[in-house]
Amino acid sequence: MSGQTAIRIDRLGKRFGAGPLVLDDVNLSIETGEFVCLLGASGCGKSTLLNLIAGLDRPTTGSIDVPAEGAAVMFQESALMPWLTARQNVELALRLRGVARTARRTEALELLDVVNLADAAEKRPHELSGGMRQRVALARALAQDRPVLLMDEPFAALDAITRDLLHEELERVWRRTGRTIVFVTHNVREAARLGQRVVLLSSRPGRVAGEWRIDTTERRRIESPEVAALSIEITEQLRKEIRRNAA
Amino acid sequence: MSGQTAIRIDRLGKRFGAGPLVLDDVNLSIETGEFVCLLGASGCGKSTLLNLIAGLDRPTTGSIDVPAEGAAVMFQESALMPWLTARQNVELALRLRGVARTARRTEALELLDVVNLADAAEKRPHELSGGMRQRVALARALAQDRPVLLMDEPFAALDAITRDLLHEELERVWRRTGRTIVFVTHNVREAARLGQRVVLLSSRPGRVAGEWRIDTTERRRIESPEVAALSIEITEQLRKEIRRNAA
Amino acid sequence: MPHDATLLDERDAAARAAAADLARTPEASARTADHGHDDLRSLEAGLDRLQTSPDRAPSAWRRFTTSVLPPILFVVALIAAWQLYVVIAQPRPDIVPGPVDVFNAIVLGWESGRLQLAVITSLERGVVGFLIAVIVGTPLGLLLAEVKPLRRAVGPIISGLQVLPSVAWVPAAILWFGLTDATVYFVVLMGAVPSIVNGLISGVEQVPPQLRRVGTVLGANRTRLATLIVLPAALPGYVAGLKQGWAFSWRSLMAAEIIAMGGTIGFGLGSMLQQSRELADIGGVLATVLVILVIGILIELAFFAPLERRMLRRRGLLQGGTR
Amino acid sequence: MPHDATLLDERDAAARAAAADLARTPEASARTADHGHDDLRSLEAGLDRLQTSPDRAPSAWRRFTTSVLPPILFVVALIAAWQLYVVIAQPRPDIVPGPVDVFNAIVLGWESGRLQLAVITSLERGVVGFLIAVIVGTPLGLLLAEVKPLRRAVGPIISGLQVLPSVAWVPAAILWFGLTDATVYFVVLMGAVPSIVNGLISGVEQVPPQLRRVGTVLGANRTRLATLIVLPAALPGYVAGLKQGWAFSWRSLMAAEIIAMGGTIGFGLGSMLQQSRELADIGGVLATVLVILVIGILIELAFFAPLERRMLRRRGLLQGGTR
Amino acid sequence: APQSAAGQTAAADAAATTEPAAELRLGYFANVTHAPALVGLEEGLFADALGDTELTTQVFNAGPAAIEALTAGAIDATYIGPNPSINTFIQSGGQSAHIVAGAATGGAALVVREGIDSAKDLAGTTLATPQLGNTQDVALRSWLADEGYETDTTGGGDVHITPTENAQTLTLFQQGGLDGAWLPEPWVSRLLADGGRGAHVLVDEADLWEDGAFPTTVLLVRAEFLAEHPETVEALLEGHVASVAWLDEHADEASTVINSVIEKDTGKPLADEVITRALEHVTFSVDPHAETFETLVENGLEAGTQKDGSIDGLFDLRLLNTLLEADDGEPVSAGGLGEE
Ligand SMILES: Nc1ncnc2c1ncn2[C@@H]1O[C@H](COP(=O)(O)OP(=O)(O)OP(=O)(O)O)[C@@H](O)[C@H]1O
Ligand SMILES: Nc1ncnc2c1ncn2[C@@H]1O[C@H](COP(=O)(O)OP(=O)(O)OP(=O)(O)O)[C@@H](O)[C@H]1O
Ligand SMILES: [Mg+2]
Ligand SMILES: [Mg+2]
Repeated sequence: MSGQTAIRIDRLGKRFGAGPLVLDDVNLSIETGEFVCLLGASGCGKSTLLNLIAGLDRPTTGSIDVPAEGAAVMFQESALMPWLTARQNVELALRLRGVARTARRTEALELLDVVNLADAAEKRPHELSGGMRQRVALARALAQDRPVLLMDEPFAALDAITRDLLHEELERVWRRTGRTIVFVTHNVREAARLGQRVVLLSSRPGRVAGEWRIDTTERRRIESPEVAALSIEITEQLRKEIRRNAA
Repeated sequence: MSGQTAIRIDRLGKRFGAGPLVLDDVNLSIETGEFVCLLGASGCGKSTLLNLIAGLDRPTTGSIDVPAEGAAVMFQESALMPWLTARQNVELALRLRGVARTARRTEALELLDVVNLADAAEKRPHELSGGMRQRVALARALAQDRPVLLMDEPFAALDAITRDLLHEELERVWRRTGRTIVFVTHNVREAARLGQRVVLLSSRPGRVAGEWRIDTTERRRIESPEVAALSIEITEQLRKEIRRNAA
Repeated sequence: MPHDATLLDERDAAARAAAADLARTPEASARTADHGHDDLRSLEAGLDRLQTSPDRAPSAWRRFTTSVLPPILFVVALIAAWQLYVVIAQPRPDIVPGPVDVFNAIVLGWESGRLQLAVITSLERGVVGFLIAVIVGTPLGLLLAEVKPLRRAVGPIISGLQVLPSVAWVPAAILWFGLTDATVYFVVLMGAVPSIVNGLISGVEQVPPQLRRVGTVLGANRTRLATLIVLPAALPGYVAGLKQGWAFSWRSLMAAEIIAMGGTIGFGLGSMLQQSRELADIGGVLATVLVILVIGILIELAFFAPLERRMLRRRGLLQGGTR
Repeated sequence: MPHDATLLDERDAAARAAAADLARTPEASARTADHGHDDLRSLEAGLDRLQTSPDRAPSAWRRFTTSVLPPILFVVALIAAWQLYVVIAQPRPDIVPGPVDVFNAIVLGWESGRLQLAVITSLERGVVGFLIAVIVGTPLGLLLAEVKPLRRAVGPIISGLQVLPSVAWVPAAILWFGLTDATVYFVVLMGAVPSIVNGLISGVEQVPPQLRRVGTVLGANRTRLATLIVLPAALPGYVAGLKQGWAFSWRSLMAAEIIAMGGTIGFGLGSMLQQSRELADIGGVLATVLVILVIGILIELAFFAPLERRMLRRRGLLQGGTR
Repeated sequence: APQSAAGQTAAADAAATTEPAAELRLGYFANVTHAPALVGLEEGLFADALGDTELTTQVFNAGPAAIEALTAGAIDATYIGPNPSINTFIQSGGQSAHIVAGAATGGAALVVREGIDSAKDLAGTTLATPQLGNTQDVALRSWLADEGYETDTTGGGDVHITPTENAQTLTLFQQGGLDGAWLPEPWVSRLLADGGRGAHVLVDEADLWEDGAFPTTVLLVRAEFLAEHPETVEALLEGHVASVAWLDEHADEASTVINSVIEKDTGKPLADEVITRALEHVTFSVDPHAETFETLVENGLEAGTQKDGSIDGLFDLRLLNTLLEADDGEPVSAGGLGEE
């Protein structure tokens, strides 16, 4: 499984209408089963890049290769359908994937159990806390059963305690399902905590400004010294990028 | 200056209407110029405690002593008046403090300069980023010129990069102005990064469940090993508290 | 670190192998597969418990005393003051009738059967007209909401039509359809359709773009996106439009009934109002105004309010949803 | 760690001393006082620059082609189709007049001076009635918004009154005031005041409680809280109420003018409409309907739309505000 | 009630406590049955009689509007039909107005389409009247009741009665939406002339009344005005009596004078044949035929268009009778319903 390329981005450029260049000459190749964190300051084009990978938008120049099955996506807002219960939200994904009506319910409940939400299956999004909503969104993304999972700052709106927990949750799911994950964040420690590889994007235009690989990803905690050390290094580079924009 | 008690909380209890006890037998004494972080899970009563200190609500039992001049408060949402510019928002605080009309403008601009926002003085809140808005709110709180500053998760809604920066900003302001600061958060690392003392509140009802004092508060960074070590310790205790609620 | 430096380390094979290992565990029976999962599970359960507080709906008695009782008391006080004034000041009964006169007028109308007839006629017309408006307005609204160039062209015109008082259509309708029920229905349609169309358009416009994107990501085609996501999401706006459409139907109906009397037009509340006016019967006029008001409020309370409340509560858009 | 354990360490004196040291620096001249402040300053500047993108207002030309041109083209096409139909199908001109006939009716009305008279009379009445409604509704709304028991009692009644079609007041008003301008103003008031009051109430209700608390924390007393914070914050709701109040004024005015004709009531657009109907002059009827529609739209475009837009833009509530 | 009492005693001690009004506001319809008003205005007879009191006029289309204006104090006196007068008197508990003179009698008929030749043919038809509860409406309802038909005020029953504006009635009759209508002049004549569809008179209201005399138009004065300015009312009556006399004397000129006022007020004159026929069927007289009013009330009650109540005191004919006596004329009777 290892070594196969899941996503290949080649000399990618993106510009909205007549606006400035948002992404410029981005080259990236992500292996199957890899957990890559995309890091960058606000407005540097992280979401744009993710949307391009997801096929929600088309590149201006360059090319993107993704698996034929496509990618599942999770956003910062859980974007659950507010009129459906947690289970029905997951079932919607199954239905759109083409799962037979009879199998949907069981599978949805199983997926909710994966994110420890079996008890909240019949609750509606507004009855769930932010962390629970994101876990439902994760279950929904898993329901799509696509080899690639794209995540756009999925934990940014959560409080720190919940976020720490969901880091563990996500790592567990990743290890268990072997998905290829591209995780967008502007939290340096989060990237250092989660990723096997951290890719730093520069701003205006977005370019790859740095890349770090983490050797041992098991038993990491956000307080681990190796995470802190890497964070200091990445922060240094990131602040350099930010300072470039002050002038 | 050291050693004087700024805030003394004595056997404090709070209950809303006929609801359950939210705060129970809270005892706390905060010295003048001290930076105390109040830490606790969601809904444990941190905001309730802060509102009681601020005088926005009255305790059910027990007593709170605060300096006669009262306290300035900062909330999670900047709560700036959307129809006023940054400068006018600060001037509003000055006006309500009783500063003469002629002096207000200069003082407001000086305060905005303290938070590095002199250039954005004439912008309205919606034209500012979240981080800039919170800095305006900080300037407004400083404009009140009260010895105590209460902050209720002021940086929780910001992205990590901005938050790290505002930590430095707040520390700088604290050192420069010598305010007594009570800072509410549920981010363990934030508490360990900022406070001279961290107070952990338990949930349902809220009680003081632990207290840590930090020796050297200078040149701390959020990635510093001593912050990480303390975080691990506090997290341990906090998770114990949370787990208590699972049953 | 220079701008284009990359720190690549190829020694991640071990971690990858471990991941692959775990991936082989079937999802369904995963309950206890992971190491430390139980710990996580209890932590998450605790946090979930802490972060969701059960909806405590206010007690029925409290709701009654805070929101039902005060207006009733106010109305009773108002009536008492009115009766007192009439008793003390003895105004001319053809200018200021007492509450008793108005009540008598209602009783009289009831006993003669005119009131029931008028209420039934008006309600029937109002409801039928409203239903026709819904049938006409819904596809029109959907069309405009989904076809953007069309919306740009027709949308402002429809909004403009909402500004036009529907009474203004009465004279034209009388010329076109004579004094027949067609006139009444035409006026009702001209009043209600723009509201319904606008409600639907704004409902669709207010669908968070994120929901559409999720739909696309989940693999929905155009039709399924519309039926499974856009339409349910636009429901609150649609219901608001329907509610407003009903208000306009009722208004327009009354206008049409008051102005277009005679011919083959049946006897509705508007006609009754106008008749009372012609007989200089102020008691009858006020009684009819009261009936019109009460019916308007009743329809809203009995039909639209619960519909809207249920929908909003399901979506947590009503006060009482915790977050 | 046991439940009540506390880890107190008293060796924070050094840090405290340092803080006290720095606190002595006067605030005003603090620009370069802190160590590393310049570094922070440049970082913050960079971040601020990155996180705020300048509002790029769409070009006037683009706004014209996307939102002004399409409805105009649509109307032109509609008129062309109508004329074509009239030319080809030759319908009876007293049932379906051509656009040319309607245009001629307008020209005729203009040349005889009746159109100007009607427009001026109606506009004057509408504006005067609306202003009275504002003068009556604003204090009433403020009172209801600020005195909670009163709001509980009277609020539902006022909302209910909004459901009552204002035409229903016309017969009663005629009985009370005869065919005089007082009748017209009464009907306009009954239509507009509830909207304005409701707008103000909901505006005040929608003031984020956080803003009130900030006001209290900043040391505002009751009066200053109301004038400096609650009122400006309630402005959007108030303006929305005013806009709706105007729409109701205009509607009610037309209803009153159409039904209450003769007497000393001046000659307004409603009267003109009714006259055209009595003369079976369908061209005149449609011409008047058109004038009523255009005036309604114009007032909204020329007065309320810019007012509302400016206010919303200042508060960043309009699309175009970045965050 | 005090006001009413004041009104009744006012005329007696008028000279002592009152003075002429500065202005008299008079209402009338631009209609053949209101000819005394039209002639009095056109020939200046009112102006002569009123002297310093300024006369302003208001034209109404229907009785209710005139009553509303009277009630609201927007006019002081009006020419009007008997039923609206009865209505306002009863509704106000006798405080609103008094009839001070008659103006016209006769001139109402049921016109029907071809194929309806007797009352038997009316079953299931739709008939129009000018207005619910007005003289013709009540007449039609009581006549139908006598013929054994049931009707009601909501348009139901064996014969459907739909009160419809006169102009609309003509259009609807032409289009076939109505089978007939009980109308006053000049609409009877207009329907006969322009209605088509074999329009003919089925019932002439004159045939239903003793002597063929029934009130069509009376002169109604606001009670307060009558109490405060009896001199002015007397002057108005003087002009009114002169008008009626003029109409009597100038029968040939009358149609031209009337038509010119109608044209002035409505923009359209009546056709010559219409006005000629109309005038043939209307009689102008200052006698209000008070004796018929009890019957009118009974009919109204039966028809359900009237509230029950006393009309005692509706008439105040003292000023009229003073004038008539001075001219050596016969006094008119209040039929026991008021002062004579
Ligand atoms: N649809 C669009 N049309 C025009 N410009 C766009 C569009 N989407 C994004 N942009 C611009 O592209 C740039 C990058 O946006 P993007 O949302 O990808 O940034 P980001 O890195 O995700 O930022 P954040 O961290 O705030 O989410 C921004 O300057 C933004 O203004
Ligand atoms: N005004 C109120 N009326 C009734 N209950 C209240 C009120 N305010 C707070 N509570 C309850 O008190 C408890 C503590 O609330 P509080 O807002 O102080 O928690 P918190 O620690 O600030 O939580 P968070 O981290 O989510 O801000 C909660 O259970 C809440 O439901
Ligand atoms: Mg983004
Ligand atoms: Mg809180």
